Amino acid sequence: MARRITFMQAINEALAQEMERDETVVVFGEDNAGGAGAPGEDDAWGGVMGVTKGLYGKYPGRVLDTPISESAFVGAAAGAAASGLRPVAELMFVDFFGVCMDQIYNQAAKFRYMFGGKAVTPMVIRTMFGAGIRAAAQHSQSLYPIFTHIPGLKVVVPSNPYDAKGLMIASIRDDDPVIFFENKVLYSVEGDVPEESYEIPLGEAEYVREGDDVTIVAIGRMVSMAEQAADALEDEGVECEIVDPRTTSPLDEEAIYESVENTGRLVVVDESNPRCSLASDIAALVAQNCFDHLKAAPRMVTAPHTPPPFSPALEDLYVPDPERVAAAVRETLGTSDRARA
Amino acid sequence: MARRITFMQAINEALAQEMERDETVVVFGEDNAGGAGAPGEDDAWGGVMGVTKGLYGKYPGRVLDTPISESAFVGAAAGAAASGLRPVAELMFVDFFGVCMDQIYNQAAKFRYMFGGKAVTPMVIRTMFGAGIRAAAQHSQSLYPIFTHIPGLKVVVPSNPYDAKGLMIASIRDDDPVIFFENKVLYSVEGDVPEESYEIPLGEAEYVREGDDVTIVAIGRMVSMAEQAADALEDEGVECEIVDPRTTSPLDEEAIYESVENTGRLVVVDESNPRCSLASDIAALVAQNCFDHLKAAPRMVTAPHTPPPFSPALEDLYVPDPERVAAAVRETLGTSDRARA
Amino acid sequence: MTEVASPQELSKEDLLDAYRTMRTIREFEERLHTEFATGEIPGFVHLYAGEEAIATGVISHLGADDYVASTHRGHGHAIAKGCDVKGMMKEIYGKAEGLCHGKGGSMHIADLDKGMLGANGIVGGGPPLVCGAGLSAKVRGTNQVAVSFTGDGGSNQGTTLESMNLASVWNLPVVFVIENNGYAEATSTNFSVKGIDIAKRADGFGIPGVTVDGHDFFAVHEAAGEAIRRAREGGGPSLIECKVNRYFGHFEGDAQTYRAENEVENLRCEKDCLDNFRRRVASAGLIDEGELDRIDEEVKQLINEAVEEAKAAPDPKADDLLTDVYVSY
Amino acid sequence: MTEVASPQELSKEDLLDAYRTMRTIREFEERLHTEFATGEIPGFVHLYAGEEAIATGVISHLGADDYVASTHRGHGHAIAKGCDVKGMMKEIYGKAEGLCHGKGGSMHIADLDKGMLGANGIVGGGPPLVCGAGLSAKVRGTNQVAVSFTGDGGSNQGTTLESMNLASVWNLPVVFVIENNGYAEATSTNFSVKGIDIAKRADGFGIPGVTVDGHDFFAVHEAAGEAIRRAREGGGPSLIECKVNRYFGHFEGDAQTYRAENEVENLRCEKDCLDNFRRRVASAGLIDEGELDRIDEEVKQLINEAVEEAKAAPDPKADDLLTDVYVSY
Ligand SMILES: Cc1ncc(C[n+]2csc(CCOP(=O)(O)OP(=O)(O)O)c2C)c(N)n1
Ligand SMILES: Cc1ncc(C[n+]2csc(CCOP(=O)(O)OP(=O)(O)O)c2C)c(N)n1
Ligand SMILES: [Mg+2]
Ligand SMILES: [Mg+2]
Repeated sequence: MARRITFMQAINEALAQEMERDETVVVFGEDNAGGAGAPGEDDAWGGVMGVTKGLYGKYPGRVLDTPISESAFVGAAAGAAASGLRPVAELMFVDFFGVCMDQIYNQAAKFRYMFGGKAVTPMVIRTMFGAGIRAAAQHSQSLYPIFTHIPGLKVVVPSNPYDAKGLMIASIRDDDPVIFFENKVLYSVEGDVPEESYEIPLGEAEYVREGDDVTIVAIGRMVSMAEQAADALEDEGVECEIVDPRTTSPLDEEAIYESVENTGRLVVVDESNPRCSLASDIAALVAQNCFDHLKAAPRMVTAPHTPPPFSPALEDLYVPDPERVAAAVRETLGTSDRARA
Repeated sequence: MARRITFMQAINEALAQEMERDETVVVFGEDNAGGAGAPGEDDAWGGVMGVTKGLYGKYPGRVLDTPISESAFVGAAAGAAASGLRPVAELMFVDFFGVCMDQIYNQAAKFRYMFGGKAVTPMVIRTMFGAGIRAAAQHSQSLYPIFTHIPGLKVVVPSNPYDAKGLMIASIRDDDPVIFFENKVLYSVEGDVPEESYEIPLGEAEYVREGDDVTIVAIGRMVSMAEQAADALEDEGVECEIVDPRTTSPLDEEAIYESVENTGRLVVVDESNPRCSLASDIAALVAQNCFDHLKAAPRMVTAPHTPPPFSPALEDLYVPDPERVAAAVRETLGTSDRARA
Repeated sequence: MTEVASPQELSKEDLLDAYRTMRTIREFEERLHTEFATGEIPGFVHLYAGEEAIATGVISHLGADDYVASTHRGHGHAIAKGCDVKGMMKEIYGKAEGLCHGKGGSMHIADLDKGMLGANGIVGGGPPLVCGAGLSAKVRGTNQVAVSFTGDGGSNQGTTLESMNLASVWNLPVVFVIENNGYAEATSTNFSVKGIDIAKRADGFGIPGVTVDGHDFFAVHEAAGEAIRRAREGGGPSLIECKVNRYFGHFEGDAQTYRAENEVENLRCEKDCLDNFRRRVASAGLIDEGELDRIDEEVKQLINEAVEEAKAAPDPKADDLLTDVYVSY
Repeated sequence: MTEVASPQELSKEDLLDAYRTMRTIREFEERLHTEFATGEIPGFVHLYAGEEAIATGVISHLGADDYVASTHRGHGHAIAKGCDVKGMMKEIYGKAEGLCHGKGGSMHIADLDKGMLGANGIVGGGPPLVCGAGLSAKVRGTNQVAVSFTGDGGSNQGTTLESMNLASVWNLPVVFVIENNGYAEATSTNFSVKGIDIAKRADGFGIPGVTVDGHDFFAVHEAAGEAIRRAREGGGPSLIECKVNRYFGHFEGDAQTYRAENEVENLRCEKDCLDNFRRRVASAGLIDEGELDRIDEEVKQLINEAVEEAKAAPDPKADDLLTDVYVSY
C-alpha cells in the first residue's frame, strides 16, 4: 500500500527492509548510528541528515559509526563485500571522494576483472550530492560523471521517492559495486511509495512524460527542472518527452534513442560541470547513434565550468533551472532568439 | 638549435631549464632523486622511469624524495604554490589519483574561486598514463577526462617531444594548477627539440595534418594512431585533417570547429574509457556547435568500458589502433561495410 | 597535560591583545548563534565558542607572514590570524564585499595576505597544505612557520597522519595543533581514537608531541611557544594536542542529544577559557578587571557593527559567478 | 626485537610444510628472475626472495577460510596461502589458464576461494580490505582472521594508518604485518620513516605492536601466533613489524645503485631465512638435511613444470577482453 513519504524516508525504509530480509546487510559511515562513545544517545543522529535514523536500534551490531577515515571504511566495504557481507557504506558527501577514491575505483570496481571473473563485490556506497543548500564548493558537487567513467561501477541517481526505494533495494541486492547518489535537495520531497519491498532494475530508464517535439534527458533533481520547463513549454504548444535514465551506468541507451528517433531533438540536463559530463556523454551517444534522426543540434544544459559558489545569489544561478531548460528546448526548435549558443 | 631527443629527455630538459631560470621551482615525488637515506647513490633513480634524472645533482635542495604519502606531498605542492614556490610534484602513475585527489581538486583547483580570486596556485602535477606496457589495471589508465571535468584545473596531454618541452615550460610558468599527462609509451619516442627554452601556450591546438574529408581529433599517443590511419586512408583517396588539442582544459574548441566546418566529419580518438570521456566531450561540443556543418554522425574511438587487461594478447586489443581509427573514418564517409555501430 | 604556565611571562599588552582576540571570537560566535536562528545566515556554520584559548594561544606567536591552515570550524583561527572581522561577517552572509566575495562562506574563509590559508570543508585538508608552506619557507630560506589546526576527528584522516610523517621526513617548520574537543560531529573521541592521547601518535613519526589543557590560554601559549620556536630554529615539526570542549552543536541546528545532560552548562561554569583568563590575570594583579570590561564593550560594538553592515551589504552580481576560476584560461 | 623462538614448538610435519613453502617461494622467484631476463615475461615483476620467512611464518597459522591481502610483491603471500603455483605462473605469463585468466598478472594475483584477496598494485591498498574481511567475520560470527601485508613504504600511506585505527575502533580480528625490507623502491626506510620502528605506530592507535627479525621463521611464527590467536579470541588487531631484506631489485630491471656494495651478497651469506631454518632444525636434531634436500628437488621440479607449462599455455581470446567486468550489466 502506498503512502506519501519523503525521499529520505524511502531510502531509510529500503535500508530497513533489506536489513530485515538479509542479515548480511550492514550499514556504516560517519555518525550512521551517530553517538558512538558519547554520553548521550548512541543513535543521536542516524546520519548527518538522518537517513539511517532508527536502524541502529533495530539492528545494533549491523549499524556502525566510523572514525573520519573514508579510505579505511570504504575499503572495508570492499573487503567485506568480497568476503560475504552486503555492506552499505556512506560517503557523507560525494565531494569527499578525493580521500577514498582508490578503494572505490581501483579496488572494488576492478576486483572482478583483475581476478578473472572470480570476485563478487556486492556493496553500495550511499552518497549525497548536488548544490542548493549553500554548502559551497566542497559540499555541493555532483560528480556522477567521474563515477560513470569507471568500468566496474554501477551508478544510480534517483529523482523521486518511489524510485529511490526501489533502486536502493535493487542496489543492495545487486552483485556489483554500486554508488548511489542522493540529491540532498530531494530529501524532503514527498511522493507515493508502497510499503512493501520492490525492486527497480538498474539500467531501465523511465519515461517521465511523453511528447513528440523534443526529448529532454534529465537525471536526479534535474527531472523536476525538466518537468517545470515542459509545463511552461506546453503553453507554447511544445510537447516535451522527458526521459529519466535513473542509472547512468548502466545507461538505458535504447530508451533515449527511441525517444530521439521519434522527436528528432535532444536536450540533456545535467547538474554537473560541463566538461566530460553526463550531458556530453549522452549528447555524444545520440549524435553518434541517432544522427540521421536529429533535426537540430543537441543541447546540453549544465552547471558552468566553475566550482559551486557559496552566496545564495550566485548558487541560484549555478544550478540549471526550468528557464534554462526551456531556452535550450526552444533553441532546438529554432524558436529562440539566439540561433546559436 | 634542434636535436633529436626523446620525449623523456624533452621533459627533463624543460624541468632543468626552469629550475635554472627560477629558483622557486622545486621538484618532488617518490624517488624523484631516488636514493634518499640509502647507502648507495643519492640520486640513483631520478624518478621511476628516469624523467627527473640528474636534477638532484644540479639543484640538490630543490629535488626531494618523498615517503609514499601522495595526499601529503601533493597537498604540499598546493600549499607551497600558495606560499611562493612553483612546485612540480610527481604523481607517479595517474592511476594513484584515488589516494590524493582531494588535494588536487578540492584544494589546489578551488582555492582561487573559494577565496574570491585572491589565491594564486602555480603548481604542476606530472603524471604517467596510458596502456601498452603490460602494467595491468592499476597502472595503465588514462583518466584525463576526470581531471578535465574539474573547474580550476588545466590539463595538458602532449603527443610528441617538441610539445612536451614547450608545454612543460608553459605549465611551470602558468599561474594556475596544471596536471601534465605523460604517456609512458611515448617516453622513448624521439623528435626534433630546440635546445633553447620555449613555451607552447596552453589552450592552442595543433593541426598535425591537413585534409578536407574528415577531421580526426586525437590526443597524446592517439595522435600517432591517427597519423597511421591517415596514411592508410590516403591510399584510399581520403584526406584526413588531424587536430591535436594538446591541452584538454582549456580546450581549443575553435580549432576543432573550424576543421569540422570544413570537413563536415568528425572522429575523436581517445585512449580513455568511453563513458563521460574526452571523446564524448568533443563529439558533444561539435554536435551542439557545428551541427549544421556535419555531414555524418561523429564517431568516437576509445578503449572499451573495461579496466585495462594485463595479458599482452588482450592489452593490444584494448588501446585504439590505426585500424579502428580508419574504420571509424570510413563509417563517417559511408564507405564502411557496417553502416551503423 | 603539561604544567600550568603562568601569566607573568607575558607583557600587559600581550595579555590585553590575547584577551581581546578571545573575546572577539566568543562574541562573533555567540552572535552568529543568535543570528543563525533567525534563518538569515545561509549554509553550514560551525562555531568555535569554548575553544578560543587554542587559536589565540597558538597564533599569538605568529607574525603576519607565518601561515595557518584551518578547519570547517575556522572563525577563531581567522580572527586570531588578523582577518578583518567585518569582512568575515559579510562573507558568512554571502555578500559581495565579504572576505572571499561571497564565494566561500563560513567554511572557506581565507586571506592569503594575512597568511590565512583557509578554513577547509574537508576534514584533514589542512595538514598537507602546511607541509607545503613549511617547505616554501625552507626553500626560500625565510624563518616562517606554518601551523595547521585539526580536530580529534580529523586526526584519524590519513591525510593528517601522512602529513606528520612528511613534515618529519622533510624536517619542516610546521606545528600540528590537534583540537580535541571530544567529538567529531556526534561521535565521541572515546570511540574514534579509543580515548588515547592523540599526542601519542607523534611518536610513530619521530616528532615531539604534548597534550595540554585547551581551555587554558597560558598552557597553550607555552606549549605553542616551544613548538614554534623549535620550528623556526630548524628543529622540525611537532604536535600539540589541546583537550577542549565546544559550547554549541557540531553545526548550528544540531540538537546534540549525544551529549550528557548539562554537559555544556557545566563546562561553561567550570572550564571557560575567558573566565579562567580573567581570574588568572586578576589574581596575579596584572590587569584591572575594568580594562577587560572595556574590551568586552568594544568587542560587542564591533560585532554589532559587523552584523549590521553584513546584513545591509549587497549581494554578488550575476557576472561574478564565472570569474575567479583561473588566473587565465 | 622479540626473543628468538624455538623450532621445538612445531611438529615435524609443520616444519616440513614451512620449509617447503619457503623453498617454493624462493625457487619461484629465483626462476622468475632468470626468466624475466629473457624478455618473455610481460609487465612489472616484484620478487619476494629473501622475505620468505614472513609470509610463511604468518600464514602457517591461517586456515583456508582466513583472509590475506597482499602487495605488489605478492607471490610469496599467494604461495603461502595455497594458491596454485602453476596457475600463478601462467598468470604471470599472461595466459588464459592463469589464476586470473591473464587479466591480472603478477600485481593482481588473487584467489578468493583460498582467502587470497589479491596482490595489489596500490601501495596501501590492502589494509582497508582486511578491515572489511575482519568485519565480515565478526558480523557473521565466524572466528576467521584477516591479515594484511604492507611494506615499510606502505606504512606511510594514509590508508594503512587509517586502517590500523579503524580496526582498533571496531575491534576487528585483523593483523597488520609490516614487511620492513629497508627500501621503498630506491628510497630508504631511514629516510621515509626516519629509521624508527614502525611497530611504534601501533601505540598511537591503541593496538599492540612488536618488531621481529623477518629472516627468522621462528620469530615471525611466534609473534604471528600470538597476534592471530588474540584476533581469533576477540582481542582485536595488532601490528607486527618484520625487519627483513629483499634479494633482488625493487622490480626486475632495477640496477640498484642505491644499495651498498655487496649489500645483497652479505645478506645472502649472513641472513638467509632458508639457511637459518636449515641450521636451526638440523642443530636441534629435528629433521634430517636429506629430507630438506628432497624437498628442494621436488620444488625445483614443480617450478620447472610450472614454467614450461606457462610458456606453452594459450593466450586469452579476443572475446575475453570484454568479459568479467560486471556480474550483470
Ligand atoms: C573528508 C571529510 N569527511 C567528513 C566530513 C564531514 N564532517 C565535517 S566536520 C566533521 C567532524 C569533524 O570532527 P573534528 O575533526 O573533531 O572537528 P570538530 O568539528 O570537533 O571541530 C565531519 C565528519 C568532511 N567535511 N570531510
Ligand atoms: C599509491 C601508490 N603509490 C606509489 C606506488 C608506486 N610503488 C610501487 S611499489 C613502491 C614501493 C613500495 O615500498 P614498500 O611498501 O616498502 O614495499 P616493497 O616494495 O619494499 O616490498 C612504490 C612507491 C604505488 N604502486 N601505489
Ligand atoms: Mg572534534
Ligand atoms: Mg620496502
